[in-house]
Amino acid sequence: MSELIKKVTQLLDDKSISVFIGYGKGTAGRIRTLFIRSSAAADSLVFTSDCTANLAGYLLKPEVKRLGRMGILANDSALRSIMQLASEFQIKDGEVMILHAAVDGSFTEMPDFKSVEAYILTTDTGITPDEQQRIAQLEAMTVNERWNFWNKEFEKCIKCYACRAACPMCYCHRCTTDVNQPQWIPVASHEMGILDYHLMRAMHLAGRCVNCGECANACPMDIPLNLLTYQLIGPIQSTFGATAGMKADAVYALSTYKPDDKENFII
Amino acid sequence: MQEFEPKIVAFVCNWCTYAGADLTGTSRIKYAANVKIIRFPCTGRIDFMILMKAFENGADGIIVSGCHPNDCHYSTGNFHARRRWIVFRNLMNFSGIETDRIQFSWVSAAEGFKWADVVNNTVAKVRELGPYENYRKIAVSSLFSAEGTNNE
Amino acid sequence: MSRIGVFVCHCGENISATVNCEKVAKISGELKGVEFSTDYKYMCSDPGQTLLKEAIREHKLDGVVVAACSPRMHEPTFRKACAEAGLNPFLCEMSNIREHCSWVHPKDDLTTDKAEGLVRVMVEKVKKNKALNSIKVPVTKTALVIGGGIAGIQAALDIANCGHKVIMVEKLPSIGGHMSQLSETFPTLDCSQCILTPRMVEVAQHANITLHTYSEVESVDGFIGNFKVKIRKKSKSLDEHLCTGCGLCTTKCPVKKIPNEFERGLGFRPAIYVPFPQAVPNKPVIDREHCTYYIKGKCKVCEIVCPTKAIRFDQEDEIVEVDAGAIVLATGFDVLKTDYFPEYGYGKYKDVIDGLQFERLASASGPTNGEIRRPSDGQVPKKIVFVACAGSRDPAKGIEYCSKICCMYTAKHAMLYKHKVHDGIPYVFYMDIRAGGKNYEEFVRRAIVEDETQYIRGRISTIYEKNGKLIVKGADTLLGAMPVEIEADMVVLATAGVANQGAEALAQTVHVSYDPYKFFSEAHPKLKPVETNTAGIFLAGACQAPKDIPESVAAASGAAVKVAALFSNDMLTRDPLVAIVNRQAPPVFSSCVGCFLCQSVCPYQAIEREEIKNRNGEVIKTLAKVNEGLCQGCGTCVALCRTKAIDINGYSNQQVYSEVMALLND
Amino acid sequence: MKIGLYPGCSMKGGAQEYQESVAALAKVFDIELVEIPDWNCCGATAAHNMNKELSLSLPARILALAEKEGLSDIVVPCAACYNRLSLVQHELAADASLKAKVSSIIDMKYEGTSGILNIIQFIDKYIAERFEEKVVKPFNYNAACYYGCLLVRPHNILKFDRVEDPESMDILVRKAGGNAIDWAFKTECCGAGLSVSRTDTVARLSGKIMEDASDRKAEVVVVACPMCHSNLDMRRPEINKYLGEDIKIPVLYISQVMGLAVGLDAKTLGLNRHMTEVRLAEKPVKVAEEPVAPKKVANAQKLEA
Repeated sequence: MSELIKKVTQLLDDKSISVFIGYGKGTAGRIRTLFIRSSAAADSLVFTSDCTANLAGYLLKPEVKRLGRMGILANDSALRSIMQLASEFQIKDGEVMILHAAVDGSFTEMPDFKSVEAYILTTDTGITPDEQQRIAQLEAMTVNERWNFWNKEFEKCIKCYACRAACPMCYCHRCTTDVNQPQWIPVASHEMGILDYHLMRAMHLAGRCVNCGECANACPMDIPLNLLTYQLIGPIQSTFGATAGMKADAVYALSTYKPDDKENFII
Repeated sequence: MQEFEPKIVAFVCNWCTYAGADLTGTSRIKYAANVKIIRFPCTGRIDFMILMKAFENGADGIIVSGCHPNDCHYSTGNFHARRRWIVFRNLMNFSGIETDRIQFSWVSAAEGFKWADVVNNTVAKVRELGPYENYRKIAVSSLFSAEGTNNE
Repeated sequence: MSRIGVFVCHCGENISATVNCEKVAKISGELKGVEFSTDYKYMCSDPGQTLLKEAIREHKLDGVVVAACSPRMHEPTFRKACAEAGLNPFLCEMSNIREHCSWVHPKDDLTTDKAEGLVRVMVEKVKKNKALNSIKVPVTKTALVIGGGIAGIQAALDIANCGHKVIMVEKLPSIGGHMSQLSETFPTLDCSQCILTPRMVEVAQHANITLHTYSEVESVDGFIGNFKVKIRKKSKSLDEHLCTGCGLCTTKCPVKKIPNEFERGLGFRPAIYVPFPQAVPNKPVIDREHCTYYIKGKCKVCEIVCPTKAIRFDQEDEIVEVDAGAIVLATGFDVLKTDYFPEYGYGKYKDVIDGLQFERLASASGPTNGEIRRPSDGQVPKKIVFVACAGSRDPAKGIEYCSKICCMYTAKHAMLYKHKVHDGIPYVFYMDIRAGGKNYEEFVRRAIVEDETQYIRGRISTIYEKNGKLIVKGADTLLGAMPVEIEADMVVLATAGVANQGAEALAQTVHVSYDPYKFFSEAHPKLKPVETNTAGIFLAGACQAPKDIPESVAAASGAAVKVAALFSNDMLTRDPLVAIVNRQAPPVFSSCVGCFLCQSVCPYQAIEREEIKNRNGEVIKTLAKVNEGLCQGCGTCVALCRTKAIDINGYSNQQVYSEVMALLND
Repeated sequence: MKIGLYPGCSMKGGAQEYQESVAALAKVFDIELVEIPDWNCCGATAAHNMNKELSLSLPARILALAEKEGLSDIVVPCAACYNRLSLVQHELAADASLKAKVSSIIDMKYEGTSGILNIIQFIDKYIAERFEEKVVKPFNYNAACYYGCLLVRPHNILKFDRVEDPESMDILVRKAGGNAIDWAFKTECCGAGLSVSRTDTVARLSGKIMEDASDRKAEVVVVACPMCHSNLDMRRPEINKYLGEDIKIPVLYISQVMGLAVGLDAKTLGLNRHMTEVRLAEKPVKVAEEPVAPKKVANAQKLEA
């Protein structure tokens, strides 16, 4: 812990970064995100086993970017987000100072994307057995049962867009939901608008989602949103051999093709 | 009460399937009148959201059709489309949308007969499945704003 | 509130027989935004079109829907009519109520209903149509021809003779390509040099052709009509204007024993050399890798002997920048590396050679002055085994495809051998004889009948040397795979024709697509054989697939015509049905976030990067930008774009959305 | 390190020295070879000509036994056995129902997971990289490496070496300090099973092989197959009779060559068991250069002269 603080202090002092994105104590024993801008504030940084949030999303927020060169405490999924964002030309190599936080609480500086890529290869990028099981359960259902399941879940949705705000991949300045010529996604939070929104979101994250789970965590109504995008990870891996957030110069699975891509439903 | 007539919308590419459907016409091959065709330049242009829109506006079935692989007028549009459909079909299926109601096909400009078959088979299948009640229900209950979205 | 006109065509009986056209017209007339509707027997007829034009003027229509046949049939007709009536042609759409309705459905209400539906769809679409103007792109009437082989030469001459400027780039010191290495050509057996060299000279002397030899294309930017090309002129260490090509330097050069590439290693050249006697231009270059001066820092014999003082040791590569309106790729082919079939012992045994080497042996200007002598001891071979399909048609031994030219040149080799060595016996091991082409089969028959070539249908299992002979072991599949063993003096491998080394790199430099074999891909295998998917870039000759000389020349002339057609106008007009990236007020500028996922879906490299800069010139945002010159309007990018920042004219999001709404909400 | 060993019939009979040398070599590199318990005939050449199911079941049982022992890799020195085992594994992998059927026949669980290694693959995988440091007595002789038919064919299944002109054994011989000569009969037929029934044919076929070897100044022929060995070695009198020569070139197993190089003595390697006496003249430790491919330049000189 102390060495993290030392490191950040030093980084801020020698002006190599002007803001560091890390974790701090929030109210009611919760963990919150901290934006450390002066070495004085550095010691309020914490890193405990509860610090699981993927902070990469902040790297693209204009209000954060405005503060100057950023440093970030990145967990595994944050690293993958950064790789994916890089592949979408949102972050340049060296632009951000990456400190990787391992689960055991140790920190390593990752000077460039190469080192990040090398590290990611050593990690398990899959979804948890628990998540796999929940997906399997859903897949075992009949279409109708699934329809009802999601209907029930979506009934809870209040279209607060917290999932969108939390997702590091949802960085568009103008989301499709805000497009009104034509109005693809009904604004109202009625079944139609909600279903459209979530289908659209899932489809837009297909092949880009790094299964960090921020969307589900952010949902005030506890809708298991992550399952929608997680379910697509498998097929995309098996059919196209593509996994999101592995390389900084990856080509997006849906903007490339193989002449012999396999499917069994086109006659 | 009369038999249920499924509403089917076909999204086809201009160069192969649209031309193929023209050939069906010039060869006077009959097929069910339930299908209305909307022309796109290429299957690559067909946005997944247009399929969502079709269902929520009362389509009981959808046909998406374009050039056979390697025949795309733009050389790769249908390849990209194919990937998109592989993924979207997964998503629809997982979120409980009846993928049986969407027929994807490759129909070339020379396959007038095939087009007729594709249409007739799809109409038969969807007639079997009946009206898409699931979608209808939520569409109706959302009708008010759904109207709102029609004429922005 | 739009003022749309709906015109329902009976097409004689074709539509009205099953569709109640009057009713369709009437119902459509009641649609919101429809100002005028009528039906008529033949809309496409003169009176029909006049009716349309008058209605447009009279009712001040701002949109037209013609419900008739397929737009693939008459859309141009009616759009033209609208234009003549002063209405932007792109505000006119057609409902296909014939092919898609009246012809495929019985006469009943459903059919008429469908027709109404189809009209309604188009009415809603037209409401969202925008007036568009066709795109005009200026054309630089200069063609760049890459490759100076027979294909490049033919293309260059044809284009130049149409009165257009041509810039030819050849990477070797001389043009001529593989054809200049050939001895005689099938099926006429006329001497390759004799028919080629005049063409080479013509290129060099043609007023419209600028020749850059010993040069390579560094980069290509821009698009059809407006390519910007950088050419690297490799240093020849020579002032070409001063050099008279007397050749004194080449005779005096002390380094003499460098394997001659042109002779396929069967002869020598000095360090300062002209690749072959008939070379164009006939001026030497210094091969810096072998030149004593460049290695040891002294010698300069050539400089001393040169009567015109043309040698320039300090000369550096020069980058020439040219503008071109069209590009013709004519980079030709290469022969397959022989390590695919080690059992044939190429490289291990001196007397196992490949087809091109045999061409040199048989060539009057070759290392043996046209006498067939084997490389090992210079003896005249009494038995030669020719192995066809050495690497072709067998993925395990090279490539899957048929190299196409081997059957013919192998037959030719056998003939040439027999003509030069009368008592010699040529054997040919083959899979099938593929001699499709004018006078080709007859040619092969001659090789078999008149020149007594022993054709054996079967593959070679192994070749090995035994006391000075090459033992060729194979099987004769026509005699029940009977083992055959031939004691040959020389073996000639008809190695497969493959894409040039560096073909892939060049394809990426000029942005054309290529197949798994690294041959350049044509836009359409049947109907666009000389076009590529990149507008303004054409293919000639064997860079596309193995081709013989007649085919290469034909393709070259084809490509030349395409170029000439492109150059026939000062401006090139294109349908405006292209994609566009929206623009908005700052600070957003555009809903494009610059993720460029659209870039790799574009088959035409039409998506570029546009940098938005602030007053201080700092980049504040990078957007996608569609190059109208390149975009062909497939719309794949549109469907992929998450923020709907890209849209496409003629099939815009608004248009298709309205269509679906109209189609379903009746 | 534990590796399975399937000796097959010949190792126990005519080719004892093969097994001995393999064992000795393995020992030098502390590899424990575990003979598959209760192993049976691989079916050799007979079974698959008589009865399909039998020809599948015999090797399948062997592999099943190995799996039961938890042997992930098994070395099969006999080329014929190696061929049969590999082919069966491939065939069963391709057809689940057949696989099920066979497991029911052998009444054992068969997965087809164990790796089947021929002698060369075995040496490459477990010995090669540690080999050179252990070389004490470079085997500096001109060696003709003879692969025979079963080691490299069919290529699409075995995926081992270059089918028409293999080189893996040559590479090993070079590692052992030998000079693998370039010759033409690496994969020609030796007569194989006709060894007993048609010695005349064997004499002719093997004769051509030995003739080329001796023409090219080979001092030893190196093999990796007991069948090849018996034909080239045991049938030498017939061969010499056919050729009307007296070729004395000994025939060694690759394992013996490697063994000699790491200083194992002739007895341990069973050299004394060969029919053709193994008499290798002592030589100064200087490896003759392999004749290099003629330079194009040389060609040209001839021509221009």
